[in-house]
Amino acid sequence: MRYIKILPLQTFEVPIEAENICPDVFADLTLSQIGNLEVWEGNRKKIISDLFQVSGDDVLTSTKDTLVVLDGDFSRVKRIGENMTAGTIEAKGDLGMHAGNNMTGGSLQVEGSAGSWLGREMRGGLIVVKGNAGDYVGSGSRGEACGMRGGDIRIEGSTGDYLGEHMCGGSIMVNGDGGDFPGASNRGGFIVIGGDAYLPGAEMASGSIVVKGKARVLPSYQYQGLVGFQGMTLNKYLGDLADNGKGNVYAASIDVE
Amino acid sequence: MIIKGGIVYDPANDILGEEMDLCIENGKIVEDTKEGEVIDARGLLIMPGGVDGHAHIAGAKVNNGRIMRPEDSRQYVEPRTKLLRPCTGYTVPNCYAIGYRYARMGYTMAFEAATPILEARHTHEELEEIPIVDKGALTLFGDNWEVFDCVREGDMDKLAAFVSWGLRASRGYGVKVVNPGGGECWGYGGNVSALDDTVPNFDVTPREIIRGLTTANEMLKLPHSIHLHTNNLGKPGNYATTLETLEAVKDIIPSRDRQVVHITHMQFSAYGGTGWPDFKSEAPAIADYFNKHDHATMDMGQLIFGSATTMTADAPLEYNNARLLHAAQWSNHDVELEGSSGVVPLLYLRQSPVNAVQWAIGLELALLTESPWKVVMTTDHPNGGPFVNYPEVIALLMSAPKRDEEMATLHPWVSSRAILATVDREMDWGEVAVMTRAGPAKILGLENKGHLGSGADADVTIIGVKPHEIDPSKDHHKIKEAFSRVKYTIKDGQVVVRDGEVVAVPQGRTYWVDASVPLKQAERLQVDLAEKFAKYYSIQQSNYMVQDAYVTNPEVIEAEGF
Amino acid sequence: MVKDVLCPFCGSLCDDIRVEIEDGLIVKVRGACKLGASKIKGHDRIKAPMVRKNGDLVETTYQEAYDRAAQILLESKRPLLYGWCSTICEAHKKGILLAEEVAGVIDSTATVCHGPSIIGIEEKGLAGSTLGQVKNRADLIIFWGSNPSEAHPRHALRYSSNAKGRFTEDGRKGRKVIVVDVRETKTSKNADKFLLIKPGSDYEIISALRMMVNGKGDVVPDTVAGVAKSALEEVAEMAKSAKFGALFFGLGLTHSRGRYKNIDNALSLVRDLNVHTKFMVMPMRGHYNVTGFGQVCAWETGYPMSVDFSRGAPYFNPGETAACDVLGNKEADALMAIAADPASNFPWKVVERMAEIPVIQIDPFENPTTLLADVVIPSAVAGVEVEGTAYRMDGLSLRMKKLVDSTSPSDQEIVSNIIESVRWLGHDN
Amino acid sequence: MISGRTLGQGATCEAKMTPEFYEATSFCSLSEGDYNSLGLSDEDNVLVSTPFGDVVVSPRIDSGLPNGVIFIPMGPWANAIIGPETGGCGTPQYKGVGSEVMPTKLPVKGVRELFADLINKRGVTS
Repeated sequence: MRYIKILPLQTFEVPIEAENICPDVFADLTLSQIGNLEVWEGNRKKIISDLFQVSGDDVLTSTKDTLVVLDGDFSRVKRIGENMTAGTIEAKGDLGMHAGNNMTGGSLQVEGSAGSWLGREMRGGLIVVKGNAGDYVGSGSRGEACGMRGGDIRIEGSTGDYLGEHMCGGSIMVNGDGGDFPGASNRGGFIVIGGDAYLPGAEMASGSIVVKGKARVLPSYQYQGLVGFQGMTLNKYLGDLADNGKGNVYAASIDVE
Repeated sequence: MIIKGGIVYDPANDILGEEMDLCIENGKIVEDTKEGEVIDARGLLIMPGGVDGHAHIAGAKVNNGRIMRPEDSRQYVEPRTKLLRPCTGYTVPNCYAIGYRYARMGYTMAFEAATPILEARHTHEELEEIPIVDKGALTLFGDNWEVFDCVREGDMDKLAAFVSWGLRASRGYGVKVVNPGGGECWGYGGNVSALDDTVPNFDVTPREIIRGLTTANEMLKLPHSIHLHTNNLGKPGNYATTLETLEAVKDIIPSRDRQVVHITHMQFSAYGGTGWPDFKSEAPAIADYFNKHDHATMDMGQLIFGSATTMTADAPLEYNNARLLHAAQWSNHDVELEGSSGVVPLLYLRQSPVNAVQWAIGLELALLTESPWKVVMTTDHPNGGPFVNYPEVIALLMSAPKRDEEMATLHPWVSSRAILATVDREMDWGEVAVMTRAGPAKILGLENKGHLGSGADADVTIIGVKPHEIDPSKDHHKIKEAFSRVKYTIKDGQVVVRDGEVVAVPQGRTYWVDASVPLKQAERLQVDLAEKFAKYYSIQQSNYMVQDAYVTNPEVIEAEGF
Repeated sequence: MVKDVLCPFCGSLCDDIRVEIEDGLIVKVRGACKLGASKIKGHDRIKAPMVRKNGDLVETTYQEAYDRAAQILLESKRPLLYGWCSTICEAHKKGILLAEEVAGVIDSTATVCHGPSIIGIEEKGLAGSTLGQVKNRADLIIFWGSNPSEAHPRHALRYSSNAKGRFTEDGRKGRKVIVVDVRETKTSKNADKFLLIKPGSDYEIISALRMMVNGKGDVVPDTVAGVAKSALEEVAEMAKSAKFGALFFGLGLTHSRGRYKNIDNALSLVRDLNVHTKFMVMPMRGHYNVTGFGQVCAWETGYPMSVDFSRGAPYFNPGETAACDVLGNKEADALMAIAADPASNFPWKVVERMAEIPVIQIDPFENPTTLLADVVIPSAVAGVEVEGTAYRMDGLSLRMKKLVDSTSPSDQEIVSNIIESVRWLGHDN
Repeated sequence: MISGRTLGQGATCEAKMTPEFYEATSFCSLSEGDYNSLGLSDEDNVLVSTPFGDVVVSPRIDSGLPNGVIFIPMGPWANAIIGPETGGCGTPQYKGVGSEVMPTKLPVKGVRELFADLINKRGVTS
């Protein structure tokens, strides 16, 4: 496994776009070549070494044997691991928006929290976040028919709103709360929320959403009875019938005000 | 400027592949010149600048398409350069992309196909922002209350006066008629389904509207004929309506040396069958009619596989599209007193049986109609597909092997429900030049476009193929490539594209038609209009007309028939 | 007296105002509502350009103000060019060019107003019409989370509940009006049916109505967010049985929990209703030309708002690139506010960012944004002192008139001059 | 708490430094029931608190409001207690913000006072 460490040289104010921080891009390059890759600081085109210190092994290897360690605060660095197909990224702290977007393989591990649009349009691979994540985890870009189509996202904390919007496949597990409208307009996929959620599965065509805490359920969902899930008893609902949906929402308790 | 040694195809002047020099002075083609740049075009294919007679490139529904489709705007993105503004979009490109992409394909003029008078100001705001090419807009008349009233009363004088006024109010170039009567019915969610259906509350029929507007069009001697989107468009079996429509105007004498009716995007109106299960091509029947009659022309409306954004003033059609295809998005926009429109994004699939047949129909229409002067090449951008695919269509028309290659990837209906596989005609350069240049210019009545005779606008395309050395049938991919990014586009004598790149960004002209009418008729009309504004419109009449500020570079064509 | 004047206040864009002018001054405004008359008559103006020196705003020349503005924008790595609702499309075009030249983010007030409506349209499309179609045909009007009596005072009479047209000769008598809101308003007092709902429950109410319209009302529970099922059934039945229905929605939907999802669902409701009858839907746009910015931005860039040019090509992502995002996330390092007053209209934490970064203000009037600005450039009042294009809430474009002269330059002149300065200084560097 | 447009706010929104704008936007409407149960009188103001801030405004009765819902006209006083979060869609939630209302004798700040801290900050940084 080739080890490459990226360390910010400063605290960023203007956000950085760094889609080149990705095992696929790094695998074929020496450390100094990596340092010469393009990144953007707001509207200024820069190179990685302007903003980051690059260190580690200087031997080329395959993508899948590439480990990129992000040491420090990357909370304002966007698009890390974009289009990633293999290999590993380990972030010791937070990550900015759009991490792991269009990812098809490999592993993205985040010790801190991740920004919005984590795993946007993801098709494969694994994302694990120890902290929280922002809005639109595993969703699509505006107007896109499908968000996440495959792969796994695991969030140990809570997420913002619109978790898994337009999701067509794959799975998302959230230990904490799932925010407003998780699984909206879903056409497949599997979402498990450990905590609470507000109006899961709005306009869902198909797919399953499990809420282990309390959920507010739409009036366009039809109650199907109690079912067992991982040792819990859950209320099962079918919907979203307003859109002829055939998805299921499962919730441990129902928020009826 | 002198363009030396090119192989010139100028079918309007009966020049078909002659090696000759072209001279340009002050933006016009001239017999001889000693001035300016010399372009070495030895052996290269030369044609007049392309003329797109029908595309949806500006106005309310085009912009609605952009607003609805951020995912489309993420396609084909080109960042800003020192010379060029940034470009976005495939089916609904931004204004700059429209101008640059036409120019790169050697096109120098394009017509926006459907503008309600009430919203023409918006159309012109966008046309002004489209760089390089000359432009014009066709004005919608087929669902207008004043038209209905004149037609019902049989008052052709007043109708002609209204058409003239409507063209002036909208700074429009010609009379567009879309599913006549259907837009009004759609005001309450209905439609018309036959030429003799009555439009509720107005007591007129589609047949009467079409005949009335055709008559008025010829009274005014407008450069273009009426430009008709037929009733029942998009429905299986509609070819019968199309043929009936063609028959309905056969007896009206054109006032100029051109057709009396142009049926647009015929592909959508040449359907057989009684429903989708027995859907089939009736292009042979349509082409046969065109081969036997000379009063009509058409454009293809060729389907292109992939993403499209359908947009039309035929709002009930769009509603049906959305319902039938369970489209995620449907937009509708009714225009008070003047009709309606709709927008639905679609995906045309090679393995869809209906789409495969639709694709074949467009090509059959072109290949089975003997005279290329009767068929303009279009994709009804972005309904059949985006205009950037014209080079693909050219290659399909010129190469039977390419068509065979394509058909092999399509749903088998392409062979069982259409006869394209049995058609071996391959268009030559002259025929392509007619279908993309000389033909549309003649059909639209553009005297200085579509040809390279002395006095013509110096709009010239130099294409990077050598017609004497290439076999288009075999090397169709080279044809497509060469037409996608031409060697040179010259607009009004200025090089705007060189080696496929835009190198200059002049502002094109906007063509509109000012048709004279006797004062008495104009005054009679004003009485009607004053009432309609006082009672029905939501704006004042004085705020209605498109002001000069929106047409900063006009080319006014005068028509003095009436 | 100038007739048929367009009113530069709200999205209704009334075009029948009469203005009396004497000696180059507006002396009387006839036919406008309180809001429009107040706007056309005018208010105290910023008298001269100002720049901040040693903490205080001091008067300066226009050229110095342009140069200072250009310098701020050029030095910025992520400038935000925000506002645009109270000016004409001619200024929008220049603004987009400036945003390209300085590789900034351009956004309009739509993002604190009907931005969620636009995102909803991106999900579903919009079944709309011009307002005259409603006037001539609609026999049912629904105002949802919208209070036109206060925000669009002449809407009812000119276009909607009280308008008379070809098939609606009886005006208000021939129509039913439904109001859905979280409180009683002047608008709801005039309704045939008032549906009082709890704040934030719009989405659920709409879903229940959709179920009823789609023939699945039996699944809906007896109460939905505290509203009796029978009351919803009544509304659903009224909507289905209309010949032409019109749903006008306001900030009650876009500003509440659910935001664009509320709109998405409302658009779906209207689509469902079109199976049974004819129905249209329209956002009640606030400022007179916030619609126009969306139109211009869409044809120039492909997107209607929140466009980021930092990498040369347009990028659009409200939630990341909207004004409140780039300020609230402390991404923006300079702000140009034009024809809008963000200091008054943004949440406090967002306004705090304005105090940390250079701010350029272009506006006719002093307001809280002025208090925080480093460069203040007074402008002429578009639609009163400058002619140009505006788009009504239904997307209809109209030409605003110039009524009187101004001593201040127009917004488009100011932005053009800043572009010139940007090119000059940028070239210099 | 919901914020929104009013005629008075609209008519004065281009004259924000005037007393008229202050009059039109620095108040909070409550239902009669809420007004009485808080024991408010003409001399009182109310302190409205949300997770995002506090603001003092003058109370008014609006018989159209249900109990438990308060209304503040669109403007700087309302925005002082609105959160910056845009929920991923660019638009803050200006309506339906959970809030607490308490009677207070504190005065309602004027526009300049409301922005005083920020103006001072601006003065220092420039």
